Amino acid sequence: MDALGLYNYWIAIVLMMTGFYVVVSRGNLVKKIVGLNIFQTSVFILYISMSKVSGGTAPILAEGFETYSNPLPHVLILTAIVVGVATTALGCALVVRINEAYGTVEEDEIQSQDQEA
Amino acid sequence: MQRHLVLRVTTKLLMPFILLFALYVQFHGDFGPGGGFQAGMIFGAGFILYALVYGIDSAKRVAPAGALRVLISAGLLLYIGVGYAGLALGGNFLDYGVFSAQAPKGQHLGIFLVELGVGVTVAATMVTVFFNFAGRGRD
Amino acid sequence: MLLSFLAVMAIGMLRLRNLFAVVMLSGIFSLLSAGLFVALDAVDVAFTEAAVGGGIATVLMLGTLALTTDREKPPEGRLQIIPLLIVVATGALLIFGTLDMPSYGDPTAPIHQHVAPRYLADAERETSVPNVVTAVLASYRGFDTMGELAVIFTAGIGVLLLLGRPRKRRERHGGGQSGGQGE
Amino acid sequence: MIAAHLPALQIVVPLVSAPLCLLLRRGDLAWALALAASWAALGCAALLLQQVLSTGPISYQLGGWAPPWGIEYRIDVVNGFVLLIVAAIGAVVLPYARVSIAHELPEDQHAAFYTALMLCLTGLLGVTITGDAFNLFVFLEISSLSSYVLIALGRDRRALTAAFQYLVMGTIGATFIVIGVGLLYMATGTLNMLDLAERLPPMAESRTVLAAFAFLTVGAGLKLALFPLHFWLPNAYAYAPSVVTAFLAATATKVSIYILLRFFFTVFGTAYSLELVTLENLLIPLGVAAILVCSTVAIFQTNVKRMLAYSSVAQVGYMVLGIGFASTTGLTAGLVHLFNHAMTKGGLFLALGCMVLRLGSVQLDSLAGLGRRMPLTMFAFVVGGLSLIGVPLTAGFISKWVLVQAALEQGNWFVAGVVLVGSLLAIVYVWRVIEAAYFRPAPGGDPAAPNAAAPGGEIVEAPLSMLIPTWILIGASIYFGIHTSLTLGVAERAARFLLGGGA
Repeated sequence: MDALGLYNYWIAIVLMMTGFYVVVSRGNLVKKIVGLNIFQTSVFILYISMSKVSGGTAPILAEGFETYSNPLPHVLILTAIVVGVATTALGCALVVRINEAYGTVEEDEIQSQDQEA
Repeated sequence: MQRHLVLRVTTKLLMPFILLFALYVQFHGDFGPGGGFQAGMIFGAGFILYALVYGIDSAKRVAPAGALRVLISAGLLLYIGVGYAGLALGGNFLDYGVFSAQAPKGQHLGIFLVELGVGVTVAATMVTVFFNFAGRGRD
Repeated sequence: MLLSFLAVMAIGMLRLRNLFAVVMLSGIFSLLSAGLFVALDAVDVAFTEAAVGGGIATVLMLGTLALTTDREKPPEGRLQIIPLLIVVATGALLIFGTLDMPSYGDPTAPIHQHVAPRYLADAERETSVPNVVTAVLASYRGFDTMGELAVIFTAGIGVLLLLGRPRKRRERHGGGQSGGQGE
Repeated sequence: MIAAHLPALQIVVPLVSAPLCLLLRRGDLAWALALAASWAALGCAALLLQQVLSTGPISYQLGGWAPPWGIEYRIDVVNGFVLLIVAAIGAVVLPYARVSIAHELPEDQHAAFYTALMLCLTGLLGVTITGDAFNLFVFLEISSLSSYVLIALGRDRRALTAAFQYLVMGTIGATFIVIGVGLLYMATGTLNMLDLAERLPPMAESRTVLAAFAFLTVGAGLKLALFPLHFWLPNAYAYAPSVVTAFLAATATKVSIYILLRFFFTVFGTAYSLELVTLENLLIPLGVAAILVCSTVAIFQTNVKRMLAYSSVAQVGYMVLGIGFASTTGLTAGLVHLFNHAMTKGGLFLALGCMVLRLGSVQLDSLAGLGRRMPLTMFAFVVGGLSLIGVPLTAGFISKWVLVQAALEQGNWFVAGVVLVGSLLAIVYVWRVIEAAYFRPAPGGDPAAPNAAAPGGEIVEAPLSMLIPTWILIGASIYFGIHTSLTLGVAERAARFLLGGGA
């Protein structure tokens, strides 16, 4: 259990947290969606890192290969990517509608407009 | 972009290859990387390219909103239908083994069908989403 | 190496205020991670990530920018402490969690022992499909994929419901305030 | 043959109705189909619960693959009970939806609306029924995405921002759940819940498992609006279309609580959750804070929908308290409250929907004199309010009574006191509505009413198609306050099942 063996996971976690930070700290709605994307993509990297087997190859069975990487995380992440893009599409649609209704995509300006109303 | 001759011609040349590639990815997913989802994405992207170059209106003539609505549902229905077929033939839901006397063959058929369903819905959804965004232009 | 690039991208996206550049960077981020997935033997995932992250998601976000604005308002000067604390705490918890993980690439890890070997051993015989990822996706875990398709379907319906109508009839709130860019 | 496949049909019948609704295009046809599907789902749920009660847990292998390789549906007393709640609410809300939606949404959106509603129902049922940790995430996302859409359809523009906020919070929550599931998978190599439960105890010391536990708790906490994570909920409930509010308030948070229960007691096991992590030290303070803070905030709301939304967060606090006690009585209280609150809050929001139909708003001021103009609706609200407070002979009383018992069992007088204070606070906010409706004169002509739905200022009772569903739920919250054998009996069995090793 050497530190080097975990390096991959750690980078993925740092990326994840960068995305997460963008989501929670930025008031611009588009940037929030970008942040969510980074966050989710980094989670995918974490999953795929788990699936790697040293010396393995892609899990498409063929003559001459003995070790394959674990296919299950790949399957899960395929599903998760699709869910992610679906969320992005909906989020973008909402941003467009918010911009039409408020004329801005900044969270604080929206809030101040709501308080006036 | 409707007036750029180079773009128009290149797009026209590329279109068959993009669509062919999409079909290849769709049906070759059993043996190499790929499958319904990726194929649907490529198909959708190819169509979006067409719409960007030739204009939304002519793209909408190729794929009217009503047809897209039907296609979106049809893909999902195909998938669920395959599931029900498994039920009807005496297996569990989504059990493809019962489609053929030899289970592996049935499995292969089932996988082929559901991937097709995935491809149709994904492509149609992508195009619908794009049309809806593009339809709310600044004008 | 790729991972370091990814980190640079992520920081860049955090700092930049030109949203157009941010979206472009996020597209590159996706493509790079697709490259990473190839290196990690996940070809199907890489293919999808490239098509989704580099393609559709970027197009969608550019479309959104075209309909809204591509400048982010400069944030107020103060450092946002609470979000930072939350994020650092979450990250620390995750790192703490990794301490008991098996090393990267270790073939004896439990993840490679229990469920997965059967797929690799039997998938071709049981489904006559040599791409194990496809076999698991469409057959062993076919129900997940049906759910996934339903998610995409939901997104399609959602966009249809949210953007499918001409915008005029949408102005319900006094009408006047929604001056937007577009009008 | 059908009986053997009930678990699959439970999900697939509502699911298949969704694309069909879209294809039908006509709002009324789509509504009829959705109605039929939701009643079929209720039938499935009732049969399943009956089967579970008489013969024990049911396992169904999707695709015919044995778990842990394939996905398994596993129904026991606990999720059988939750399934019944969700399906019942769906079946009651749909008849109501037709008039309400016709009033609140433009004609050409109706078919797509019912599609989204059926997807949401499917997602919630799917989360409840599944025995696979990743499948849970997929169906959770179906229900979440469709509920973002449904909320955004509200008439106020604030519905859009509320939906966006919910989308961000919900996605973070779901991603946390994915991280948690991933960590568990990394530690054990399996995704099946029962299989996980078998493989986790030997690794109780593992830091990976502990991190997974934390992520799953926070992720589910975000979804169920656990006290400090509830900020998305009041706006989302306040601005969504009436039917959507009633449906989500009665089901979505309940299903999230079920997720929490399932992970705490089945996957990690009682020993781990309570002895190693000492969860009660976290849950009880959060529950208490939720009850006190949110009930107080509710008092100061002028929008009745928002008021009830805050009250929902407080009610979640009661359920969390029940889980926190981790005794049979405590869990029974939590589960019974889950059921009773679904009926009561569902009924209350439906009553509000009737008012929206006639008044166009549910600001406290616009309710003045409503007791005389819409007597049946208003009386339904009063009865629901009594159940919310926990007056004897209502369902609310039963759950609070059991909860107090659970507190006293452990000698925790403080919590018992908090439950009482919560009821007192509920009296205050319910009274504010009653006072406005019965003791203030009806405004003549009322130019302030922002809606022209009642021309000439004449406000009449809501149509029967909306009143009957409202009264079914309100009636249920009285019925189950008197006849407790069904709810208490099943909840107690479920509680014992959860604590008895979980498997």
